[in-house]
Amino acid sequence: MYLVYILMAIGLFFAFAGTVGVLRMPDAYCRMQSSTNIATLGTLGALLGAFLYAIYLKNTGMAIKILFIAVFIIVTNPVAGHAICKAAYKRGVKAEKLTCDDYGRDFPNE
Amino acid sequence: MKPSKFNSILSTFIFCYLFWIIFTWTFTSQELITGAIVSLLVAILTSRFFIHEDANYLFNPARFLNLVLYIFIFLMELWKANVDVAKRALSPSLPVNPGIVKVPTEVKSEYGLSMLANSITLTPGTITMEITEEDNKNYYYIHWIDVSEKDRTKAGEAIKGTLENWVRRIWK
Amino acid sequence: MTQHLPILAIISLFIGAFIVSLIKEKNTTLRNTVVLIVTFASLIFTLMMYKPIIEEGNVLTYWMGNWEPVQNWAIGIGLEVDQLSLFFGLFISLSIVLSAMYSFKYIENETGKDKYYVLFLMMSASVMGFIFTGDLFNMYVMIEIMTFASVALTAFRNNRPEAVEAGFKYIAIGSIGSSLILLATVILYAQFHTLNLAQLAGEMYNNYTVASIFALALMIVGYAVKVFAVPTHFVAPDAYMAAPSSISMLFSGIVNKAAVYGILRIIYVVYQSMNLPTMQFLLIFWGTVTMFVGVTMALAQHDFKRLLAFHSISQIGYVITGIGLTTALGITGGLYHALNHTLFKGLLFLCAGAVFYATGTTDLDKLGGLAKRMPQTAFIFLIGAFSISGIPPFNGFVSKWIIYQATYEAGYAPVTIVALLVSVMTLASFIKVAQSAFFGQLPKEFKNVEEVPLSMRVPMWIMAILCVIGGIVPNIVTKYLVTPAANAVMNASRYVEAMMGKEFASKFYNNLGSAPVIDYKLAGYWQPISWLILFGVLLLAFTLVAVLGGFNPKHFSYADEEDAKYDVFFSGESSEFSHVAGSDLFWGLKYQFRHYFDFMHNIHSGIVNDYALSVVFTAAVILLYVFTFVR
Amino acid sequence: MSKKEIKVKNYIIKTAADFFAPIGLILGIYVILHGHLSPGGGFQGGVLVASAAVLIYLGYGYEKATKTLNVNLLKKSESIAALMYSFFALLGIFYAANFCRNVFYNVGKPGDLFSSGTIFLMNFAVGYKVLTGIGFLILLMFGLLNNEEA
Amino acid sequence: MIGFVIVSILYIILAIALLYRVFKGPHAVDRVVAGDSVDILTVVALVLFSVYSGRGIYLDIALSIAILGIIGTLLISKYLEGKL
Amino acid sequence: MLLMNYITCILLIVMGLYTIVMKKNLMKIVIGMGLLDYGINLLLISIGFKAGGTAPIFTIGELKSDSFFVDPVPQALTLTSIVIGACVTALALSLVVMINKHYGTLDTDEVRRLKG
Repeated sequence: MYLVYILMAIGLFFAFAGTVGVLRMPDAYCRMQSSTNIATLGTLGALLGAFLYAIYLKNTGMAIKILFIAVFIIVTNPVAGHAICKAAYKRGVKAEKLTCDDYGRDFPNE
Repeated sequence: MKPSKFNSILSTFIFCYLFWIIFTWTFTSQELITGAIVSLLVAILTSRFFIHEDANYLFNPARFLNLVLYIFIFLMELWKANVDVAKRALSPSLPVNPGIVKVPTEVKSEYGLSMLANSITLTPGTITMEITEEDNKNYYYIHWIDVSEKDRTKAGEAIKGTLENWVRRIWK
Repeated sequence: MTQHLPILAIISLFIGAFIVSLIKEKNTTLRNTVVLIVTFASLIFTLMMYKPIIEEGNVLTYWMGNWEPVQNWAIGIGLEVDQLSLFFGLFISLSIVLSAMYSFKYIENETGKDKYYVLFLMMSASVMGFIFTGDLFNMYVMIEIMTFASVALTAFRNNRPEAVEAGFKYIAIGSIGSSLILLATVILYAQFHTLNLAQLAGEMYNNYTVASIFALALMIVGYAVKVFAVPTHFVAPDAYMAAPSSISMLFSGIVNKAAVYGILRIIYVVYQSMNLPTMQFLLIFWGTVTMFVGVTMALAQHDFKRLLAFHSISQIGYVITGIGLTTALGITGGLYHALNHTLFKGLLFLCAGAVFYATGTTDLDKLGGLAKRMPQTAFIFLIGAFSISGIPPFNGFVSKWIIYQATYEAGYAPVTIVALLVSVMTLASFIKVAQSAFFGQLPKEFKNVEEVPLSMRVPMWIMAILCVIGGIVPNIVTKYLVTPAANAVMNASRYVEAMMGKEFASKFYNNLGSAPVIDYKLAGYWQPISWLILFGVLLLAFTLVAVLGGFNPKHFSYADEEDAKYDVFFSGESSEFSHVAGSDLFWGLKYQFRHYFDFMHNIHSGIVNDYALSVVFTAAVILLYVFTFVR
Repeated sequence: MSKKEIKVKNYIIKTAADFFAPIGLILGIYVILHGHLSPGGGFQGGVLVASAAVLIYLGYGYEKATKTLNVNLLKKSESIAALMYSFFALLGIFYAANFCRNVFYNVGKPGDLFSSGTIFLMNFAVGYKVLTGIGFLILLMFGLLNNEEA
Repeated sequence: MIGFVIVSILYIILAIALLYRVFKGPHAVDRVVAGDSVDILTVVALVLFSVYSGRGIYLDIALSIAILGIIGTLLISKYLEGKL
Repeated sequence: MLLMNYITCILLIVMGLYTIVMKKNLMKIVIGMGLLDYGINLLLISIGFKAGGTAPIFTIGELKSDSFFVDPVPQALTLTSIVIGACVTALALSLVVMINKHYGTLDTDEVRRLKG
């Protein structure tokens, strides 16, 4: 039982950190980095907590579904992140003080 | 190697049927039979998309085991990276040092490439922007929140860690 | 079998729509056959309901899926057909058949014929569903499908920019209207937890709350948008003008009528013990403004179909005035005028379509002299024009006369005067159309136009004959069609009783009285037979004079020939083309009232925001009015 | 400008489309068929299935998507589905009851897949109609966009 | 098990905080990123609420959002890329 | 809590009407139509709500003896209304595309060939 609470607390913490990151980070790319933070541990924690609780209730169907929701979120989110990042770059969104920019060197924006 | 039609449909069918069972989660005969019919239809429709090279990749037990192990290792990596980024986001001075680096990789197959790319994207702090091919070698372009190494190979090791080897064990 | 008739009348059209979309576009014969069969089936199903409903006076209720009311609580969707519904249903299904027949040739050269028929049948089916349903939300759904199909049909000739523009304006304004109706439905559901019209009427009887009055106002504005009453009418001329003529006919014939039906149901059945005099004043005022603005705008138009569209608005003004009177005579007049309007306005739109089919334009400035090349169309057009402007032996006169008398009797003498004036102006504008499209000189480029094909003339002739019949034997028409419908309007308790059972309806005692069978000997000096005799005598005299006086039709010939000096309306030059164009005929009148016309032109700005603003403004005014005067 | 030839590979979105197309289809059909037992029903499931078409479009582009999904066939089957719905509704009249009557309603016990008579079939018809209709709409709109560019 | 409700409400509060970025975001990309995160947080809140109320049917909805949330983001990013 | 819903609905409806009346871009007018729809849909859903009620779907084993449903009718109505709204939006958008093709602009002040 305590494990469930701990997991949920972890999830909340990371979701909170991610939210703060999205709100605070200087440019769009760094915000994306932070948003993956939300998507991974922020959700995983809470979903695993719910999963354990569902097992504790002996509700197997529910537990399996929760697990697969977690899997789907984890699998879909990077695809979206990748697509949006690429789109941002193609769109010419300004990035703050890039240390190095291999991509811009190889694919100059016309 | 071109996958044979029957094998690809069969593996897609099993994949679909698994999901049907998960969605319904009631084991009456009606549900199971309907699910079989539906999965067969879906398998015939989508097998040409779903199967890329090898029709029975996951039926190889070693690969399957690797996949399961990979999940745990990946979770470890995830934990580390998450803590790191959370620290950065919450610290008052926002210590970021972003950049886009080009990283070579050894993975060849489509599923493997995108799996590794997704794993990289999922670990906070890095996002794959593009996969390209130069001289029969694949490269990732990765946006990295804290560029500590500008050299390609070293940066690649810092980012990919041990993940690449695991991915290569699952896919080609 | 009898109980299934309403649903069959609706579903046959829907099934026809789905079958038509399966047929290949090139297969014209099969598609036309299916359309004809389906529309005829719907007409026959509707006609079969005539005997049990109008003649025997039953009210037919039908519960979808046998979900009948439990403990006086309607839980299912019900269809209910009483005399009023059937009255509307009859002429609507008739005009659907005629329009379908007309479209076969008319639409021949367009692309996307299959889509045309699918949308056509969808629109017809939704109108039939709207008329026969007994459920508030179903009414919303049907009117929304109707708007949807109408918009798609308006934009049917999508290679013309005007059509697409009109379609967009129509959908923007129409969706505001439907949203208002939906909002009112929601509020009523929240109040009374039912959607059935009959049960709503019972629950609401003498039990009005602020919210239900709010809903009434929203509902009236919503249907007014659909009926194109004046401050919300801006989109109507655009839509009527851009749509194919067979569809314009349906717009004025059935879409408008469906909205009129909605207003009737809401005011007389659902809110039947509403504080009637104030609602009466609102509707009469609104109708009068509508008819006046419509006709004056029509005087200034120089496009055939746009002019007809403004006339349509004006005639709907008569209908609204009639049904707003709440007296038996007024409702009879309003309903009769609705029927007549469907006939003669459909006829006129079909004539416009015939002109378009033959010449490729409807601009009155370019047309002229078509009577020589298209004599039948010209003749039919004259019948329609006489009907709409209330010339005696035609049906328009009868219904207008009833409305004049009803308004005068109810103490609204100024309305009577305005209505008469509007009638005169209608005649004036149709003189303009007749003069510039069918008489005068024939332009050279239309020298080779030919009469439209038979399948287009047949519907026109049918409607023309019905117009004449409606004018010659009004007694029969009123007795067997209009009066039962008016009776059904006046006695809402029968509607409730048939739907919810006697026990539930026992709350109702206020039968407003039954509509009288109108005897035209008492009601004014309208004697159809004597007028007919007069007409015949005049015709005989004209023929005699023509024959004895050596009248030679060969004098009428083309402008570029030698003996063309009698051709021209008032000038003798044979060499020039001196046709009086449509926009010039009333320039003196227009100059005198130029401030008014300038104002009206500025209001019809063509900007969709302004149109939407006028709808919102109307809603605000009506809300204010209803809250001030209706308790 | 780079000297070496660099091939861009859109593997990520493509593989995602490959991976999720069967899952989306299965989920959609599950929602359609369990319309009487769980939230959802014909419309929602139909939309879910149609989203698989979007995924294929995203992964492979318009050409491949139209090659896989025959637009004309979609259009036809939409009308067929509507006819199916009308037929199931008319079954009520054939069984001497009213329109839309659920005629086989007492088959099976509650909770089973085939326990609701015609509602199941009607759900299926609606789902079929919606998935073909929305799929058709989506392809039509993307086709419009592609033509705009060309 | 009231803790689940509290946690799901906290998640919703985080989602509402993210709406600030959706509204303000200097570029469309920021809005999309924040919207995506809102999507995911909503799924989590839905799952937690479902577990709390013990009804599996809410999970179906969460499942659909989880699978379909990607499509909107992908479409918008394709549009921004100019390749739609 | 429910009052919040009603306020939001009215806000959405007013925003929708404002957008239709004031914005000079055809796309924004379509968005305004959508807003109007959503406001009404939200209202429709809210009126069926009962405090403590659960979703009106009967599943075996998940319901306790004291659980009760919210009103299912508004939910069905909302679904219908959403479907209709989606169709209207699709049609309006296609018309906007056509207008853009013919007129080359989306400004309502330019799209006024029919007037008077």
